[in-house]
Amino acid sequence: MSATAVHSLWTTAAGAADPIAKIPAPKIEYAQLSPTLIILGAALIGVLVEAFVPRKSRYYAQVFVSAVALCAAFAAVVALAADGYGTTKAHIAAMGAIAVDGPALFLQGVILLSGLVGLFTFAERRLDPEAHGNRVDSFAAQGASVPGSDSEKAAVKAGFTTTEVFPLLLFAVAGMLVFPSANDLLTLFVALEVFSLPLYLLCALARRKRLLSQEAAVKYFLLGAFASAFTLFGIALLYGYSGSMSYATIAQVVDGSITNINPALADTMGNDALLLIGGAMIVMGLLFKVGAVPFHMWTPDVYQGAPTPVTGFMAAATKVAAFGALLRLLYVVLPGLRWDWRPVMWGVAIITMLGGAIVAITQTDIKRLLAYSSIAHAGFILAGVIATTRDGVSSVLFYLGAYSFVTIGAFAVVTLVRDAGGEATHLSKWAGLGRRSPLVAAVFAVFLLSFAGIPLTAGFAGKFAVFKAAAAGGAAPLVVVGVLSSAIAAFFYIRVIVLMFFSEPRPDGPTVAVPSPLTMATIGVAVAATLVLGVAPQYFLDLANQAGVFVR
Amino acid sequence: MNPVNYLYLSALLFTIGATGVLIRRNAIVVFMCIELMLNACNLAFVTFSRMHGNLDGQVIAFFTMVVAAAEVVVGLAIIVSLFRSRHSASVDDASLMKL
Amino acid sequence: MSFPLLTATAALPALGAVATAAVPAARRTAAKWLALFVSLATLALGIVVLVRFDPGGDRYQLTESHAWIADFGVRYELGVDGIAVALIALTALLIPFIILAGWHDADPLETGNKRWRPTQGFFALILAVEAMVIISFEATDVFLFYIFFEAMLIPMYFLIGGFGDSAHEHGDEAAATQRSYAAVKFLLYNLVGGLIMLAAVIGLYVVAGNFSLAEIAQARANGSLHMATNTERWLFLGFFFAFAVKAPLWPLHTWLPNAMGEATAPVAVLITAVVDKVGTFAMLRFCLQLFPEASKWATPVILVLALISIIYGALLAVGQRDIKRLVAYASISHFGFIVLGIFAMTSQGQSGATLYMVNHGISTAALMLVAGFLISRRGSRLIADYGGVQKVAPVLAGTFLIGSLATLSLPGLAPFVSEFLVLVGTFTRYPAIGIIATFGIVLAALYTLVLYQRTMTGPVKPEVAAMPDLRPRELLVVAPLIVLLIFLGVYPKPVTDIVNPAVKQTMSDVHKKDPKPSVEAAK
Amino acid sequence: MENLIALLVAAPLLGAVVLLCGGRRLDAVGHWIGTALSSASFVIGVVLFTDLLGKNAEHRTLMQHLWTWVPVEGFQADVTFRLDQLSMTFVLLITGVGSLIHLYSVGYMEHDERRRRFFGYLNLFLAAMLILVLADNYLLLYVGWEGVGLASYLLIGFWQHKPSAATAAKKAFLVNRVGDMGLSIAIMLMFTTFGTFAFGPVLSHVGDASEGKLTGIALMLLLAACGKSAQVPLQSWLGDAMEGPTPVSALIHAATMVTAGVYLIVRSGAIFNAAPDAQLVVTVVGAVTLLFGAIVGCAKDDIKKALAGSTMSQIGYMVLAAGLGPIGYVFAIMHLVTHGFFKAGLFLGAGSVMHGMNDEVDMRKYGGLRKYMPVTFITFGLGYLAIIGFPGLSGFFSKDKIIEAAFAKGGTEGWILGGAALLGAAITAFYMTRVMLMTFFGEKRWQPDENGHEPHPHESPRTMTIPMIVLAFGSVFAGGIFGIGDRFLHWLEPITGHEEGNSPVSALTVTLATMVVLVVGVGIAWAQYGRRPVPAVAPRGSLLTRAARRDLLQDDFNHVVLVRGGEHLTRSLVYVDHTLVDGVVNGTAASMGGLSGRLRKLQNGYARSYAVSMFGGAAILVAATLLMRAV
Repeated sequence: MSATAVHSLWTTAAGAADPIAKIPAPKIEYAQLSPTLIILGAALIGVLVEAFVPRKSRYYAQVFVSAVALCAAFAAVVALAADGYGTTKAHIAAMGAIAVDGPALFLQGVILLSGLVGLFTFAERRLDPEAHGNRVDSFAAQGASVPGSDSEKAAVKAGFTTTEVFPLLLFAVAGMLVFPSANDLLTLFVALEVFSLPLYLLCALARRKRLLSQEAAVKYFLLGAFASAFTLFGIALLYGYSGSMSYATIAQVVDGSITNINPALADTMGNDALLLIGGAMIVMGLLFKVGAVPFHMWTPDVYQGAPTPVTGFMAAATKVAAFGALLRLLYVVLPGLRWDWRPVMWGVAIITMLGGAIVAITQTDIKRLLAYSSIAHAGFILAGVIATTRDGVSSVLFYLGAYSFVTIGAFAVVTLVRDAGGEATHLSKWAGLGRRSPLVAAVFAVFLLSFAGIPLTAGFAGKFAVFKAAAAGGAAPLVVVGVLSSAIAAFFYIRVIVLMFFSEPRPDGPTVAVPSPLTMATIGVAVAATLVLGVAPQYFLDLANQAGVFVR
Repeated sequence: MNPVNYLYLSALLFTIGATGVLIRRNAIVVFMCIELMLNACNLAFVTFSRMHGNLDGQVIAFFTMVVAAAEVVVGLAIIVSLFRSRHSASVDDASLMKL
Repeated sequence: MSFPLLTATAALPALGAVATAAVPAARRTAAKWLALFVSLATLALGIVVLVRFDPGGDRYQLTESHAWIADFGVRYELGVDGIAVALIALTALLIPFIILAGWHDADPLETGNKRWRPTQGFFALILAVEAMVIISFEATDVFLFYIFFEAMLIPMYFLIGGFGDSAHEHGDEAAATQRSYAAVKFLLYNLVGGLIMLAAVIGLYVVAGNFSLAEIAQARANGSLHMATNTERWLFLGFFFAFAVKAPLWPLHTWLPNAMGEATAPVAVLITAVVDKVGTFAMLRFCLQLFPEASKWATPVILVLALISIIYGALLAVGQRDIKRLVAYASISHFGFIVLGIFAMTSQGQSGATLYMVNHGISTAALMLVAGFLISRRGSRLIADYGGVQKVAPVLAGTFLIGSLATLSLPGLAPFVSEFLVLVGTFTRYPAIGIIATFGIVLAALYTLVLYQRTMTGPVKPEVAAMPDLRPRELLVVAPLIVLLIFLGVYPKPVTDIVNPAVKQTMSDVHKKDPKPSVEAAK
Repeated sequence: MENLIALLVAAPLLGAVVLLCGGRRLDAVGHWIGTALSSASFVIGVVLFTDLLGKNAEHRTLMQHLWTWVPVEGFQADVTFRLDQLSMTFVLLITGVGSLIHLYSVGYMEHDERRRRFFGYLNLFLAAMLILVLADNYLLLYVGWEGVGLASYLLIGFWQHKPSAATAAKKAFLVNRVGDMGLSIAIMLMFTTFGTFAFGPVLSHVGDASEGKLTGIALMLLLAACGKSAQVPLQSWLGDAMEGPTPVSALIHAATMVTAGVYLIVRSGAIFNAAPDAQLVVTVVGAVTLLFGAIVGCAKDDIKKALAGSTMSQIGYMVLAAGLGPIGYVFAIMHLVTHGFFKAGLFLGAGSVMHGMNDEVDMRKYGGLRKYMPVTFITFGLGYLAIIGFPGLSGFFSKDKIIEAAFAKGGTEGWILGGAALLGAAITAFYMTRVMLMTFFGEKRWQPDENGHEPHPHESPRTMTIPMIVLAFGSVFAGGIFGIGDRFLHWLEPITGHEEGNSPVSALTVTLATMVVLVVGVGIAWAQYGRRPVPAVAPRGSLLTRAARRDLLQDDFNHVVLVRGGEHLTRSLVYVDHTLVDGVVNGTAASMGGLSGRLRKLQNGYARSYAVSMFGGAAILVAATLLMRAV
């Protein structure tokens, strides 16, 4: 058979009267892709800035460029949404590569906002004491210099700062913008790498505790590459199954609306094994990114080792992007496969909720604690994903929005609590913080309560939305498990509060640095979001509702 | 000959790569194993494209190579800096953060 | 639209809390006065509610309804029936006394730290709790109720954990750990209860599609909303569990002794006299109205649990060495009576239970606050550390005795009426349970009188020899409560008149009629 | 007229409030306020009494509705007072004797700095007692019932600094509570049976109710009566109650409160009449108690405790009579009233003796006191003659009637009960003579106490002797006034009803028999305590004596079974609560922690093991997905 197959291939090629005519010029709707394009452009400008702007003024130039770009991109997103691309005009752009629809725009908006507030924490330069009269941020003076070496000292003395982090941030954001809106598997994969690689680098660039930082980077990189290899193989298998990359086509093949199967290809085309294995592997890659058990193990280490601003940004934005992609994959590509992947996802969601909550109980490092809590939250969100209803989508969107703000805010607070060795992340050092600086402690308590899902906070609204969707989607047991695990989770959030308010301050306890308006803004926004989304979430729920439909 | 065999080969390569990642200590080697997995994917892509008789698969192969190259850039940078500060490229040595 | 009275009643203390918290560190006395003033203003509003409420009128009055979270089917719906009115009045009434009693409980020793403002925090938190309790009495939207039912845990938690008896000695680590253990226990217990209720609330939404108490109850009544038997039972259990933790009902009670033992007396009163009432209130309003069939299905078990609470709580009270823990266990016993009255499903039982909530609030407040004054003088909670106080501080002892007598529900004092109503109400339907419950009376006499004898009578212990008698402020706290106890004891009609119609409604919700006497002798 | 009834209660209540809230500034006049208000109440009582006498028998019931107390769906409790012949009798007894004892206390408590409070409590007691006897429904009666309990608690424990007093007070209240439990259950039963618990409807509808229910109600009422009137098995508190000041013993634990049980039974006569089994139990309780009390009375050397035993026994007579039904009701009440006089008189006498003897209560340390305190001697003596039923004096009329009625019950029961009553009469004669002899006759036996000053007995002040004299008159003539011409019978009959039993033996025989046993009792006592000198320290005595000294081991029983057992129970429960109920919760938390500790070991820091978990996860994911399709 192979001979015929080969022949047929040649004939198709030969039969082409005019090969050029077979390749139509791609049609790109630049306007609709503007958010991504803006960010990418800005990133490139950032690179140029690194090349040409004198060192002293790079920082300001970079911050300016990035801030403007992010705002502009956000404006673009809003404009598109206002123009109805989220609802009525939703369609596939860029030759089927990118979907411009509600979920995409909503998540892009969230990502851009968290990118913006993340940028603020990146740009913070008041927390660390001045080194040789130079304000320093939380990134290594020179990534290349060996920790503790003379070259590093020299770099610090010279007042070097790694202003490359800003372009890196922008590249990551750009990748994240594409990720949830990718409408074919290739775009998905490229976007995945585009936002992963900068994050790997950012992880390695901590100013203090550089060994940890580098270790985190290595672990994140190796495991991330490992995971993306799986994803890629999954993509290959799906391609093999459907002979196409585009979500739409694959979906059609899955639900059998395309049946023109060349008998010659019977053993690949429409072979469910390929479909199932491929789907599973892609999903696994995404679950890795959202940090679901058992693909979560990188999370605590990376969250702990990475520079805290990066951790905050990563924890918020990565989850958003990855869940966006997961939603689109499950709702657009594999809806026909619902009955296969739902039970599996059930399992994942349950162990993720319980695992994250239980392991967090005995954590002693605040960053690791938040890492595990983020795992548990991934589980809650998965419960919403499983609903496979429009409600499910919108509830997940809402949850992601709420969660990202709270997370960034929490990590921003973590950057403030410092002692001689930089950030004092060990819990024992947080004892009695509430008596030292009630305001900071109170703010952090608000975030913790929101994580714990106490009413009148964003966390509660989100949790309620997700569980509601899940229950309505017939996943009542999941809700019960979720409720129980959030009870467990409550325990360690409370533990931190007890520590901050009811324990005696330690004499060698940390001090709370007074940040610049940047970080203040970040925290302020986060608190505001937490409370507003908790008390009057209706507007945002409506937004998420309108955004709840995927374009096919 | 039957192109499906190439699929088997790619699967085999992929598994070898994965196993390598699991058992090898040296970060560089681990990373090369990952590259091996990516190449296995490439093989699969090409094979499928051949079987489906469309070019997508082959195009993707190129993308993959580019991505792999990018990964090399980033990965080596990180690994090298790790090596320089620890004088060892063993992934097992880099285990300060645990529990 | 008319003036939103109910909102105002809840909003006033909330704003007051914010304002109090904002008072600068130096002006802590100002904070106290502000808090007291706000609480009195709230009391005034509460009285207005009491007056504006027409017992003969509709079931829910002074209603307010605004859209809130349409997406969750949640509306901001307030309304009060007789039971709610009574409890709102009780809350608004008790808070000023609590504040007055806790006047010095939160004075910091280290005044150096300008950021640390425990006093402001203490009174702000109390007001916050008041606001949340009041609104959860007013809420006729299940979700709205749930939100505040849960949220009130947080300020309570800080009150318990932050201001123990030994709030003054910052050095005392042991006490601090004890306290935070109690606080965490309180929070986790109630949080677990609340979260399980959350699951049930979500379930209710899935079944009913909205949260409006009136709508759901009506839909259930006219059959337009049908619940599968099992669904109803599961939902009922979800709700009841939370309320049983809050109430607290055996065997979910163990958080109460810790919490009341460690918290300052005023906070302890806040817990048992105000916050816990939300639990029993919610049983009446939500369990019975939303799930009448399931309630009847669960009645036998619940009655047995209540019975156990009564006897068990009383026996443990006898066994306590710590005054406040003793009162806590006494309260557990009393909550047993309340639950008994609610689920006996007779008019007498439910009127009695409601009356009991009010009376228990007042009597426990009287007893616990005096106990607090006593403890603050000697600095110990152990019964054994006292003796012969009656000789040195007769007024204190006298008020303490009256509090004790109220606790053992002596006729002529308020609790007697309610307790007897509960007993009669239970007896008419379940004679055996009624009779066993009566043993609670004897045990109550035992633990209260033993407490009084050990602390107040006998030869004067040297440590208490110099103990001052009640100060004017303290007398100002206790005297009105005692007057109220006596007044409601001889003339409870004002309360019963408000409560009865609501009870009638509830009885009709669960389709229950009082058993008829075998001989029709009543005129 | 009926509007005066509330004043009966209001006057002493006002007194209580004023005296207890008045503070030290009233210390000077407090006792006079108290006495005045109780006397006022007495005067009102007399006015009402004359008014009742003016009406003819069937119109002698006055009602006063004050307010609706507990209005609840299907449950109506009013604050309504009912004044009829029965309650009138009690009102006069209570306020009359009460006022006298107020007067007496003015002198007796002279040296106590808390005298004002004492009078406050006394007034409180009067108010409560009056509510008890005036109530028109059982719930209101319950209020008075526990009110007197409270007053008795406060007064027994009046000298709180004495642990024994405090304990006795607590004991009294607790034992009474057990009785009160009976009363409340009885009320509940009434409510379920009749739908109400007001005297009128309940007692008039007794006929329609099943006998079983009525028996239940009756027995519960009896339980209540046992508690309040110190009848077996709830009698143990009365002896200890003597810890209270003597006037209290006289008023509360002799004349009025302890007889409330009898009132309850007689008031509920209709119910008991319809429940013969219950009646039998009542008579048995009465008979047993009258012997029990009498025996205990014989062994006590503490004069007050001896009198307490006698009180117990005399109330036993009343309960016995009340148990006999219409045959005995009237005589029960009559004996109650006469007993009120002479027993109060005796206690006041005892008080006066103690007053003169530095509060010495041990009769073995008295002796020959007649020379030192003649008035006390004479009044006490008259009381003594009255109680042993010396012909012509009060006790003679009332007790004799009861014994007759007991025989009149007929059948073997009649013989047994009558016999018991006779035997009781004999023992009464014995122990009262013993008291008399040990106290007033023989040689003086008192020594200087440890710190050397010897008591020098003296007659008590006027305020104390006057009441004693008045009561002595009562104990001499009351019986005659009531008994001769059956005046009392005709007065009460409309309420209690009356029927002549058919006695197997004639009234005369009974009287003679009574005389005989009386003489025997007195004789034995004289032989033992009159002829030879009384040892100053108690001899070991026979087994029975020793048992009797310990209240026939009743307390020991209570102690072992109830107190010890209770302590063990509570202790074990505390343990259970801590380890089991709480342990489960803490255990769950702990196990969670443990689990967490074990799980986090998986996070071992090695990137490769993370990769393993991912690989395994992927494998499981794939396998599971395929499996889902397979099944």
